[in-house]
Amino acid sequence: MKLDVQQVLNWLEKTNEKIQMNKEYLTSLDRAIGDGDHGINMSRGFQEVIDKTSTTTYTSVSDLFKDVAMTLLSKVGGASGPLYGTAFLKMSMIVKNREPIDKKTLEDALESALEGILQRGKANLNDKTLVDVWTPVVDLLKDKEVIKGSELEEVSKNAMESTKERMAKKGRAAYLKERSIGHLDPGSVSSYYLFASLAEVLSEEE
Amino acid sequence: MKLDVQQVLNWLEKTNEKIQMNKEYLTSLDRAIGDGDHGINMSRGFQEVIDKTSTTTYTSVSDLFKDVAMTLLSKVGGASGPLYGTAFLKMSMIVKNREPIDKKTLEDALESALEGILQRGKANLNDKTLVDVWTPVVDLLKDKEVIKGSELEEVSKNAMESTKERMAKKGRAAYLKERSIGHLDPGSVSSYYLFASLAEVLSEEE
Amino acid sequence: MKKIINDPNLVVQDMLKGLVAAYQNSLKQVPNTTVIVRKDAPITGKVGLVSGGGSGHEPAHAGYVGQGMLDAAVCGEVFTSPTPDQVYEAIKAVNGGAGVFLVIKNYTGDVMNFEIATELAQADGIEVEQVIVNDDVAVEDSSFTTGRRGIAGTIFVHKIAGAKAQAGGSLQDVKAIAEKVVANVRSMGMALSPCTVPAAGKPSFELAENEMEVGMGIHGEPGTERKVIATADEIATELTQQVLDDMGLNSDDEVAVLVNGLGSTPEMELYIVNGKVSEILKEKGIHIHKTFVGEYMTSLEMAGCSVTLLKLDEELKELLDAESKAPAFLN
Amino acid sequence: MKKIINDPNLVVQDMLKGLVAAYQNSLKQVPNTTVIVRKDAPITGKVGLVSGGGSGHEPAHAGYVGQGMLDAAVCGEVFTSPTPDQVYEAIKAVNGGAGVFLVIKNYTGDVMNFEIATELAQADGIEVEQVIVNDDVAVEDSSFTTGRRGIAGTIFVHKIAGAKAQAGGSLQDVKAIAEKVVANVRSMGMALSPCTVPAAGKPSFELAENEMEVGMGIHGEPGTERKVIATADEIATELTQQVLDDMGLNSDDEVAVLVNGLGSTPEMELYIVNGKVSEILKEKGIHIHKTFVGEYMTSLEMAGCSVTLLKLDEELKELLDAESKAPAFLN
Ligand SMILES: Nc1ncnc2c1ncn2[C@@H]1O[C@H](COP(=O)(O)OP(=O)(O)O)[C@@H](O)[C@H]1O
Ligand SMILES: Nc1ncnc2c1ncn2[C@@H]1O[C@H](COP(=O)(O)OP(=O)(O)O)[C@@H](O)[C@H]1O
Ligand SMILES: [Mg+2]
Ligand SMILES: [Mg+2]
Ligand SMILES: [Mg+2]
Ligand SMILES: [Mg+2]
Repeated sequence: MKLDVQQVLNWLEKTNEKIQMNKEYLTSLDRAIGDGDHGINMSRGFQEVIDKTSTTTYTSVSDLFKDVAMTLLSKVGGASGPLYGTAFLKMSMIVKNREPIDKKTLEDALESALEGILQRGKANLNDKTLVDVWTPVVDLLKDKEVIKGSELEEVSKNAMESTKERMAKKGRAAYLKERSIGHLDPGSVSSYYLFASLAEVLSEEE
Repeated sequence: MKLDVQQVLNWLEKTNEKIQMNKEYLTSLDRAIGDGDHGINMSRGFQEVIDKTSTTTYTSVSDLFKDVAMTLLSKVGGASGPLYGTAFLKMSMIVKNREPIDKKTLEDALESALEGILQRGKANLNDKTLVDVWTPVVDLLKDKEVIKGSELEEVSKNAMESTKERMAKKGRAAYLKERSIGHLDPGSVSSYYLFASLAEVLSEEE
Repeated sequence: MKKIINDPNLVVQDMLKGLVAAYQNSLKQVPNTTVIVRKDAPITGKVGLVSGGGSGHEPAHAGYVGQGMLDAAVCGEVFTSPTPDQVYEAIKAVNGGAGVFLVIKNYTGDVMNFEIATELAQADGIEVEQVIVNDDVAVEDSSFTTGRRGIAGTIFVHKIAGAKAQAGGSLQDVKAIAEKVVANVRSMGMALSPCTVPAAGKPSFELAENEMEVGMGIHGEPGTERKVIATADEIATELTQQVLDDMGLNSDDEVAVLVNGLGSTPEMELYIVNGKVSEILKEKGIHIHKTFVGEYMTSLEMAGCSVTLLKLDEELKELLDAESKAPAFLN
Repeated sequence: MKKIINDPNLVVQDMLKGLVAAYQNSLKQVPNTTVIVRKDAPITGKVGLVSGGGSGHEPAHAGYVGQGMLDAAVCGEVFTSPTPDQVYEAIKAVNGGAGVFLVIKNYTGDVMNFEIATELAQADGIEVEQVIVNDDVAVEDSSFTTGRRGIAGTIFVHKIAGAKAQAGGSLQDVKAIAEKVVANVRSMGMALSPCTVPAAGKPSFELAENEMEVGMGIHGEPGTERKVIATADEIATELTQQVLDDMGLNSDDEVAVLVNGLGSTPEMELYIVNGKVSEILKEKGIHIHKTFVGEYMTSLEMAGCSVTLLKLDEELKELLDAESKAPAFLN
């Protein structure tokens, strides 16, 4: 596999489409166990990402990731803004001078992104946050020699769905304790959209 | 006809019963073109009247009317409190030393009460206030040599119903201008209960 | 109807208990009445200022009792004028020998009940004067009818007459300045949703999801007109324009602005309205001396707002800016 | 959803316009930001105090900007923590050389965004310290989870840290006193009805006509428990008792009380609640130094209230009573 600027733009666009299409859905998930703004936050942020990246010419994925990071950091707010922003910032640093991105670079980038998320948010695995999706995705990349779109889709989807049965320990849903069980974690769903979109890009290439 | 303390107590009790039974109705009339408290105000006031007069021994109707006046003045509030209070205060003054009350004394008492209402409230006939009920009642008494319960009931009822088609010029309903047309005036309905109760007392005696 | 209350018939009594507990250092209740007075009342030689009306308009009126504003507030049942005996108690409690001044909002009930109290007090030899506030331009100004209502503009009467009395003004001085405020203050309101009187248990009126009521009073009475809901800018423009039309302000005139919330409208929305109000005034060259945004005269949990303008001169400005220690109008 | 707004996506921007217009003599907006600062910021030699969070809690936080309280408030989207760049702008705007102090409510988003801003400012050589407010006893105090939320008690942190900074306290002094307030302040809230975020257009949760939500936050999040609606006295007792259980106050201790309205609860009802709160405290021999009743930290048009107690000593009392010229906390 190889990811160049064009393919990453494609990834971002697919992610944005899913988020815009599911804005209401994400918001309603957050309404159940949070404060009902995750869809609004993510749609505002990713629309800005597309507005920015579609009007800028990039010569490297690193620069592109950096713009994504800064846009998310300054337009999303809430808990998800700094987390997604940090993730893309870390990826920007890792992929620098390693372009186009191969499987190992992607693995390193996502691993570094997850570390950033963990450091920033201080959540543990199974706290019912987007960490619960990022962790198995990184594990998948580490486990496999080659990464298939369909596998990535499946793993991230299962991970997202598994948040339903958990009790939240971090984020707003934690205030609900037992009452948080039985609801999907909104941030895990938006992370699933991110990885499902990446999976589509990978599949197109396969 | 003759009205003594016992009959006036009877009159007050019948009035109170009608008001308590129609508390919601009076309030809903006031909700349509006023501030939705006429039933609450009248029921609070007349309950206090009964509480007071049923536990006091009266030797004159004048004293009884005075207690009714003071109770209404201090318990009803709003526009109806001072008006009904003033009416009973005037009646108390007129009937003094003219007991038991004969037809002429009743006529003088109600006329003086109406004058008090007009002076206090500065409404004119057909302004869609309780004056529209008191005026024809006083006129009836002045016109007739003897006063029949059924006539009193009929005149006060018609007068009350006639307020429906008028546009309010005084009281809260006046703010609604044309929109006040088509609704009964709540104070006219409570005044109708007062006179319908008096009519019943007169009929019992006939 | 959902309310944080105990007995719907005891809301006024319960409220006064909590109010006095909150401001025990500055306010007291006249025993066995619904009258709230300054703790140091009566003040010898100072004109006593009394206002009041039905309850449900909090912080009006008890929140405006304090040094520099009212000496007493008489609290009636919810949306029901207080009775004459209560007003009479207030007059007696604040009479410091320099006379007592009544601020009455122009509602038939208030006018009559305060008038009877005046008669009672005058019979005792207490000098009593009054002003009748009628700032609501939504209602026709006519001598053939009840005339205009008193709404949020009343706050400015409390503030300015209060400052005058505090500064040692005579009863006639206080009356003169109160009349000056009344002559220069105009308001207009609107609502998005009704309110529910606790003892009634039902909303005062019904509005569809796309409707608003323009020309609202503060008692849950229907407004003067029902319309399709508009944007904040349109609402602000309509209210301000109606007030301006009635005032005839000129460029370079100075005003105080009050954007008043009726109960459940978030302060965020009141600020949005104020943004447009101030823009309109600026365009007309009218100078804004001071702006007040918040809940000053409410109608229980009604959603909506009113816009009040007070035309100022040097005298009114000075009195408006004078110190006040009333809990709801610290200045 | 009925709101007095223009574009649901522009409510914060429109609000700030109206806010600055209202308080143009004392506040200004940092151009092209959602940061409101004292007009005289930065003040050389004074610690700059910055708070902020999502909008929709008005008068928090911009209403607390003013002499004796905050130097800046950063206004995020409705119920959404402001972004690091905005917080960074605020820090720069109030940095008078004595360092900048951040008051952060304990929400994951706020903590992370403020932290990133701190890193940016520190890279510029600005000294930055912070306190994290977590007064909500409805939530478990645990280091394994997000922990307790910051709610209405935050106002006392603003007031007291603000007074300390105004009095010339160093960055470490301000941090120490803020931590002292946080250690001594506890709150608990409840709601009768949800609120609607303008851009979402739907209520945050649903409650039946006979239900209330106990342990409410201030973002329309569901509370910790749903119950059958109770009387004001029962509600006041439950909230106060939970706060007391967590504080361990003794007879003769002194407190400040804040009965805070969440948006659409009439002030009348807040006073009814306060009546019971003060009765409970009196019974326990706890002395009430000062009581605040009103809307200090709202959740748009949510109906409900919270009870906050702050345990006082002489130092805290003096700072609480110190002058403040913030529009929403004139003292
Ligand atoms: N400490 C944390 N670590 C990782 N992810 C978190 C943490 N706190 C919250 N999240 C994620 O953020 C999501 C909520 O984002 P959003 O609704 O945009 O922000 P907010 O909670 O501030 O309203 C949650 O669903 C969760 O996945
Ligand atoms: N000026 C007036 N003269 C005579 N009756 C009046 C006047 N104003 C109001 N009323 C009567 O009072 C009634 C309203 O009483 P109520 O609802 O108890 O008081 P309020 O209007 O103060 O709420 C009206 O229906 C009307 O009959
Ligand atoms: Mg959220
Ligand atoms: Mg009425
Ligand atoms: Mg009334
Ligand atoms: Mg949020």
